[in-house]
Amino acid sequence: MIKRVFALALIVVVAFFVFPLFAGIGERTDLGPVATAYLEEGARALGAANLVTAVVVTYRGLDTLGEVTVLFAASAGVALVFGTLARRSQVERRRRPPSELLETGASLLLPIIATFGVFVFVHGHLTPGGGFQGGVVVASGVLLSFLGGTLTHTPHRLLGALETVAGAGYVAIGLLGIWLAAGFLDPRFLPSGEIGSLFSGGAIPLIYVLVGVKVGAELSGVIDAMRHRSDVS
Amino acid sequence: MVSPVYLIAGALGFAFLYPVFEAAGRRVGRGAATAAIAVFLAVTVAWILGLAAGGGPIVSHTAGFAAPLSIDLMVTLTDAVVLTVINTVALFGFVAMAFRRESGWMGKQVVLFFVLLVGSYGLVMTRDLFNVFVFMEISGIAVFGLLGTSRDGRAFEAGFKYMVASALASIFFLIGVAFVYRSVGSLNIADINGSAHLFVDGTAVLALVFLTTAILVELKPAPANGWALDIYEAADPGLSALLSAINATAMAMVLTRVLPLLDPRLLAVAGVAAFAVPHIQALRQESLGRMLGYSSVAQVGLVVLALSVGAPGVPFAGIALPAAIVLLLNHALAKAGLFWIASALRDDRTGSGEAPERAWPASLRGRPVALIAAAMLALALLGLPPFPGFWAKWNVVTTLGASQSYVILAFVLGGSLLEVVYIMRWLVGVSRSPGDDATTVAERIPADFAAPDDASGADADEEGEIAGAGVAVAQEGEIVGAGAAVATVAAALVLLISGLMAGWGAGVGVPLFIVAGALIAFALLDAVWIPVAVQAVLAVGGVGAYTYLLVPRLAGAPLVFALLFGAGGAVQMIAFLSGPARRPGLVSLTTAMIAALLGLTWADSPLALFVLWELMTISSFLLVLRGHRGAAGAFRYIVFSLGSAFLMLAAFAVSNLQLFAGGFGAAAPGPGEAIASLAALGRAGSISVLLLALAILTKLGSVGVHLWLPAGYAEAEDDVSGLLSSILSKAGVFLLFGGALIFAVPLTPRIGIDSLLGWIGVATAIAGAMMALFQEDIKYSLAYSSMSQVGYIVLAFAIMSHLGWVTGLYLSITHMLFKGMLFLGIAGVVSRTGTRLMYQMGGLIKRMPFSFISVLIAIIAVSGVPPLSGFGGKWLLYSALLERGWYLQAALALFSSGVAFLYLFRLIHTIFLGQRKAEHDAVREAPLAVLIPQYLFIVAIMAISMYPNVIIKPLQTAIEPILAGAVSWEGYAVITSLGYWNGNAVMYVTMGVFIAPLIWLLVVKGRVYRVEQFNIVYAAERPHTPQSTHYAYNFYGHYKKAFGRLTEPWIERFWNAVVDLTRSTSHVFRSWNTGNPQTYAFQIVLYLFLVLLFFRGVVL
Amino acid sequence: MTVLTKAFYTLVSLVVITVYSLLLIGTMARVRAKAQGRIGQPAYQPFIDIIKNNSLRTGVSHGVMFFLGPVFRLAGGLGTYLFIPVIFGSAVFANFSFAGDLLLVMYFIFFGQLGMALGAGESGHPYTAIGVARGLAQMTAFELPFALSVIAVAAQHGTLSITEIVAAQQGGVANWVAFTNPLAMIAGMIAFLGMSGGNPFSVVLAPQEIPIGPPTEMQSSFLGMLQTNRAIFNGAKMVLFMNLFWGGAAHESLIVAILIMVAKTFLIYLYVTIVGASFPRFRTEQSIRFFIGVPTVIGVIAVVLQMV
Amino acid sequence: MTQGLIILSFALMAIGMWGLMSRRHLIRIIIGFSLVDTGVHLLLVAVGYRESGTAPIVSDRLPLELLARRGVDPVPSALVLTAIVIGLAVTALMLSFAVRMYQRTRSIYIDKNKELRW
Repeated sequence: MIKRVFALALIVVVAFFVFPLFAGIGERTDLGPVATAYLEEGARALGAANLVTAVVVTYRGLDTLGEVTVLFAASAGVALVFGTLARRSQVERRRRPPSELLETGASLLLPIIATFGVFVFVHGHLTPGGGFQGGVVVASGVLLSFLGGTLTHTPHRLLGALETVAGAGYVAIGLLGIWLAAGFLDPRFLPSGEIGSLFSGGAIPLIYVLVGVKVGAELSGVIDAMRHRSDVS
Repeated sequence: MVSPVYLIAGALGFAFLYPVFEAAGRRVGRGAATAAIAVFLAVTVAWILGLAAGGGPIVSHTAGFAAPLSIDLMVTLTDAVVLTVINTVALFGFVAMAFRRESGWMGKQVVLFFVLLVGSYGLVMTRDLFNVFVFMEISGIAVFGLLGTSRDGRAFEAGFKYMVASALASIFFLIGVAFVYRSVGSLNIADINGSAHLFVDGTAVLALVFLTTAILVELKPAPANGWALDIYEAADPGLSALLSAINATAMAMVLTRVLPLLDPRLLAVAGVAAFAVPHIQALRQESLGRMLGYSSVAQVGLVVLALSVGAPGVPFAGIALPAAIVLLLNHALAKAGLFWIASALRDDRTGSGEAPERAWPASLRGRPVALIAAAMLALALLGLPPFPGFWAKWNVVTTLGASQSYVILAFVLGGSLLEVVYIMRWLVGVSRSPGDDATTVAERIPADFAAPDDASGADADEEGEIAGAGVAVAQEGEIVGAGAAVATVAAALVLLISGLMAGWGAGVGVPLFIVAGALIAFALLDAVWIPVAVQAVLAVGGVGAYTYLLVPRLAGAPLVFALLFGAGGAVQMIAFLSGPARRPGLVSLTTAMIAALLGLTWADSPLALFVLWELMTISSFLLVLRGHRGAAGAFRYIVFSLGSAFLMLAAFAVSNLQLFAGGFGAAAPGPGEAIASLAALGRAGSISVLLLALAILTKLGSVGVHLWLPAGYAEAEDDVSGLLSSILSKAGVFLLFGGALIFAVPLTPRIGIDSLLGWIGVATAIAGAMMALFQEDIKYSLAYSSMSQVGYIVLAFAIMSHLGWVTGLYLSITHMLFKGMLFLGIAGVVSRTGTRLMYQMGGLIKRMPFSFISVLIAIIAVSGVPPLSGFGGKWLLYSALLERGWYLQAALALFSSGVAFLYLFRLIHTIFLGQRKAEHDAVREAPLAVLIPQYLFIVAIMAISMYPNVIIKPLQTAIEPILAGAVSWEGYAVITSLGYWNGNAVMYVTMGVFIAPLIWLLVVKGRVYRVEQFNIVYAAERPHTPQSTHYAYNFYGHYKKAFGRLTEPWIERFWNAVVDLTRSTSHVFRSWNTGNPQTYAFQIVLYLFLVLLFFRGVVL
Repeated sequence: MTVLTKAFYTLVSLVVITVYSLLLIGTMARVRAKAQGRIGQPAYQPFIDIIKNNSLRTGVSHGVMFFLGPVFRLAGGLGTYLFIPVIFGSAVFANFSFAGDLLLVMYFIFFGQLGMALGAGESGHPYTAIGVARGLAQMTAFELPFALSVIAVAAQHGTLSITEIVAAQQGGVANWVAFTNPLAMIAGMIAFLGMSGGNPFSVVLAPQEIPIGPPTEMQSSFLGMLQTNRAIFNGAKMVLFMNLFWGGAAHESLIVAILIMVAKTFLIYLYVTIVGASFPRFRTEQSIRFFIGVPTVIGVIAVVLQMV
Repeated sequence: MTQGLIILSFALMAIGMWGLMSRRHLIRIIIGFSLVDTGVHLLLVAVGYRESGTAPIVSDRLPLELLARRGVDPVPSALVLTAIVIGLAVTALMLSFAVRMYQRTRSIYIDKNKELRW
């Protein structure tokens, strides 16, 4: 109890000191130099309609590569955390089977979700969304099929292969950027095309596809690890 | 040169592709991974070479755009060095983890390891603030994942806490980034650093507060770092090594990037807290991992502190950044190595447990490589020479002193001392003799009867005690895999070589290399099984040659001491010719110690002096540790010695290095200038002299700080004790004289430091003699005797007159002679009788007559009975004391010399006279090799006694330049203002009065029957046993009774109370780390709050 | 001065002190006996003892050190005596005082004690060790007031030379240290009681009073030497104290000077004897406590007075 | 608007912190963390806002020429994207650790899971 009082008191006191600092914050009309440069040059230079994507994949491509790495590491980590457990999931505990509603709904929705996911990452350079969002949507489909019982055995090898290929491919595209264009992760070794069309933005869609595949595979792996081993007691 | 981005792309690509390699077999995978790291290492080494050759930093723009638009990677020379060390540790660490016999890393573990590398590379190379965050998370998540595979189930709990804490840090970082971006409009760090003018309004404060807190929290600063320690405790030590070496190093580099934004005062405060607090907390750690963890967070705190020293706005910018980097790298290698040893040992005990046997870790004796590596790494971690950390620490400390940051200085040195305590306790634990339960700090008297009910075993028989003390020795096979061994040794070697190179760069090359060379050369001889006797001959020759070459370069007091160290050491080493053929490390350490002592005499700068001082301390510490039951004594010795060394360091730092200008080096200014420069410092000057005096007194074992001395001298091996007591104890004396007149600086107008020294000298003389009186163990008695004698030397020095100093030097020389003789004589006796307890001996005069004569002459000399040289010392001392007007001191010194007579008589009586025990009926005379040095010393003593002018006159000329004298000579007679002494005449008169009665007796004696043992007039009865007839045990019981409570061990009690207090303080501090992640979250927010207050100007 | 002359002077000096001291011992034994209501031995008894012991034809030895013990002892006594100038201004009785000052004398006292202790120790008799342990313990205790008083005297006169100390006391009784520096004298004279080993500080000799211990181990000529030494050593001590506190012995006429010496030392010894006859014996720790108590305080005051 | 959003985000973070520091249940603690995380994301977005701006995506309603004047700052949006994914990764790991802690001690409460301390 005393702990909670202290915690509350601390939060209040910090707030008391922090909130006055917001007083001077007004609306911005002008952006900073970097942002202005992006807005003025970015779309034309890279041929990507979605400037956020241009920033994410190209200008701050290293962040995104890191982000993929983080997810990759997290997925490996989750697998390792549960991997040290004895595989008692072999002795499948009797689990309540999914209801018919869930089962049918899942098989009905799965293709739609998968298609939507692919759409999201393929059109990442044009519309809001991108590799991550698409990958997550795909993974949610996988989760649904686990729940619905459509998928009983996880295709570990496939997931692993997808992860490896997508990850290595991403790095390879980055390196191609050095060799064929101006720098690491420079997408302009492919023609940038016309702004707004599907095949535009140089290698950006390619990168987003790889990211989407990788994220989908990794999150599926995480879901699988948690599903299989977390119920061991 | 290779673009930086390849390093990241390479590591990441390998991580992605690793499953492919492993699919081809585990060996292939491991091999490929090792090769990959080696390639990375090669790249970074190439960078160092390229950048050192010239040219600007290597920059890599990503995506083909320049910096503010895209993210830049950049490698400067510093970065290249740091990356090289990261790669080195990574290479060794990977070898250690992947090639171990059980649960070696594979699969996703290897992948995560490479991800961790990517994260660290990125942290070092990126120049974009948000990108820093990404790489922070990459390394963080890789660590979390690897934690999940620890053997210890508690790792999950630890990991959870770590995640909560690091999540908070990340959030703070993001908040900071958001506001920074709003203020500056760029995320490029160079832009941000250059936009200080934009940080004006509330958002700017928020930006800095959150950013600073986040970076600091990522560095795991005390007192908001409980979670970090849980990781170190629960994680696989191999992982802890990477965490401590790679992660912390990379994060510290991030701190250096944003340094211009940070307030150095804030860093200083944070650094001090982060350095000092964990050391206190670590004192009671019973888990090695956690203890090393505390040390790690503290070391990073030191780096933060060092960076604050170099921050802009502080007058001496530019020194401390390299120092901080060196500290960082030193710590990375040393700590990683220690963790690898911990991983190989699989023994998590530290030796600080509360249990009776104190839960000592298993001994590494018999595994020389592991032992040497452990010692080197521990010494490197503590920042002792010649390892790189020492040079950096010296730099930091002297800079702190020069900027008069005395409080910070005190914290740094105090914290370092605490670190010495717990690291050395562990080192002593792993390197103690098998069979040593590391509790021996005083003599042990076995009980008459075994006490079956007494389970504590305090008084149990010696053998039983050893068997029952829960002593463990690391067994063959407990070391897991060769990987850790390779890694550890490699780390130690890298540290050693870089440290020696740094020493060369710092200008203390030659004396340092001689010491290191001696150490290494003889260690190699040990390794190829060259017998000790051969080594000893080489060592005597080597020391002799060093001394011979040194002598022409020296003059004055240094010359006297060089001869004392060189000749005294060489002669006593002759004794090594006897004894077992294989005594690993003995000759190596002894020679190194003597070489360091000789080096002291021609050290031409405070740095050189201090380096050699520390080397001398370390080598002698290891010598003590070699002893059969030396662990506890060695522990006390090193703690007190390093405490003294740190005081000395403080003195050097405070007085801006002018201190020893009077004493050393041909080009040094004279004593007058030294005094003048001290006087210019005012109070700080006096205090630094006081600190120095305290340091020297501690090293000399003056009363109050003498606790290390008895066991330190007594528990060393028998033939080493003499070297320690006769030669090593003179190192402190040398500093007294080398410091010339600085101790004459008054502390306050009324109290002079010299008169304090004088009183302490007298008190030491009396206390040492009194304690020597009540020892049953001969070596303890002699050890206390040394303490007492050194007390006289201090007293003589403190007189600060020509005569006093001549006395001091004279006493130093004679003490070296007779204490060497006594210890060697005793070594011979102990080696023959197998006991050190005097009452168990007796009547040995007939068995060991040559030893008896040697001991007899020595005790006559020690007690100052004319006509031998000891009297000369006494006479000079009292004359000098009375001239100075120190009458009370003189009377007390006289009293003390009477007490000395008591214990000396007891010594010779209970060993050589009285009744011989039946089991000693067949003992033989001591080995010739032990007798030779003694008789060489006898010759010297006789010569000095007969012709005192031979020695006193040169001493006078040595002192003359500093203190002019009023001593005149008439033939062989010394004449002072008070009295006179003609050693030659006294000798002749004594011979006359001795020979005349002898002839008389021989004439009138009639027939004299030689009778056997027990044929005594004993109330008409024949005594039963020698045991009941030999009056020896508790010889001066009545004396003890007379002095009553005065003889109780008050000082021991005082220090015990200090230890208890420290331990409870430690517990209070560590209780702050409750183990609850919510508490840790609270602490982190509190930390944020404090930083906030700092920025709002509320604090400081 | 040739070596032969010096040797002759030394011999004279030694003979005088030996004969006188033996007589003194005999006399005092008789005085003590009278005080205790006995008749007592004749005053010449010590001479008889020495002659008898030296003419015994057999002896027993426990070893070389045992054999040398009495030699050491006597050498110690002789040496102590020979480093003290006995009669002020007399070449015959100046002995070898040119070789060293007061400090030499104080330390030479140890020489004989050490040798004797070692010699007796080799016999293996436990009581020798007990006696020595007591004696040495007590010695350190009375050394403290003694040292203080000697330092006070040395400080008072600014010299450690006995001859000069005596010289400074010439010219009248008022110049004696006993009156110019009474506290030093008191401390010194109390210490002298311990040094003499009479009651109440005679526990050292207790083991010798029953027919076992050193005197029975050391028989025949060994004992003879010890008895000789006792005489010389006693004489030396008394002369030393006379010189330090009681103005020494000085007169133009050597005979008168010797008589002065005799008178003064007789009184000093009488004082010891009277105290001894009046007090019971202390245990060792009691005497130690006694010496480091009042006499030491007096000595400290004497020294401090010299300092201010 | 910016100011309001920032205050809102800090309020959200405060609530999350309160949850993080006061709940005993591990999952609730993680939820608390997620709240704080979300607060930060909100803050990032708020920082990138410009008065009456719109998403920086070239489309019929926002032709290329108007982009520089009407588009909001794309950088914070990009940052927040990355931050979300990283937050997700951390949450996933936290959850799996929580599960393992529960499996080890059979207690989901934080105060039963603090074996390591001091």
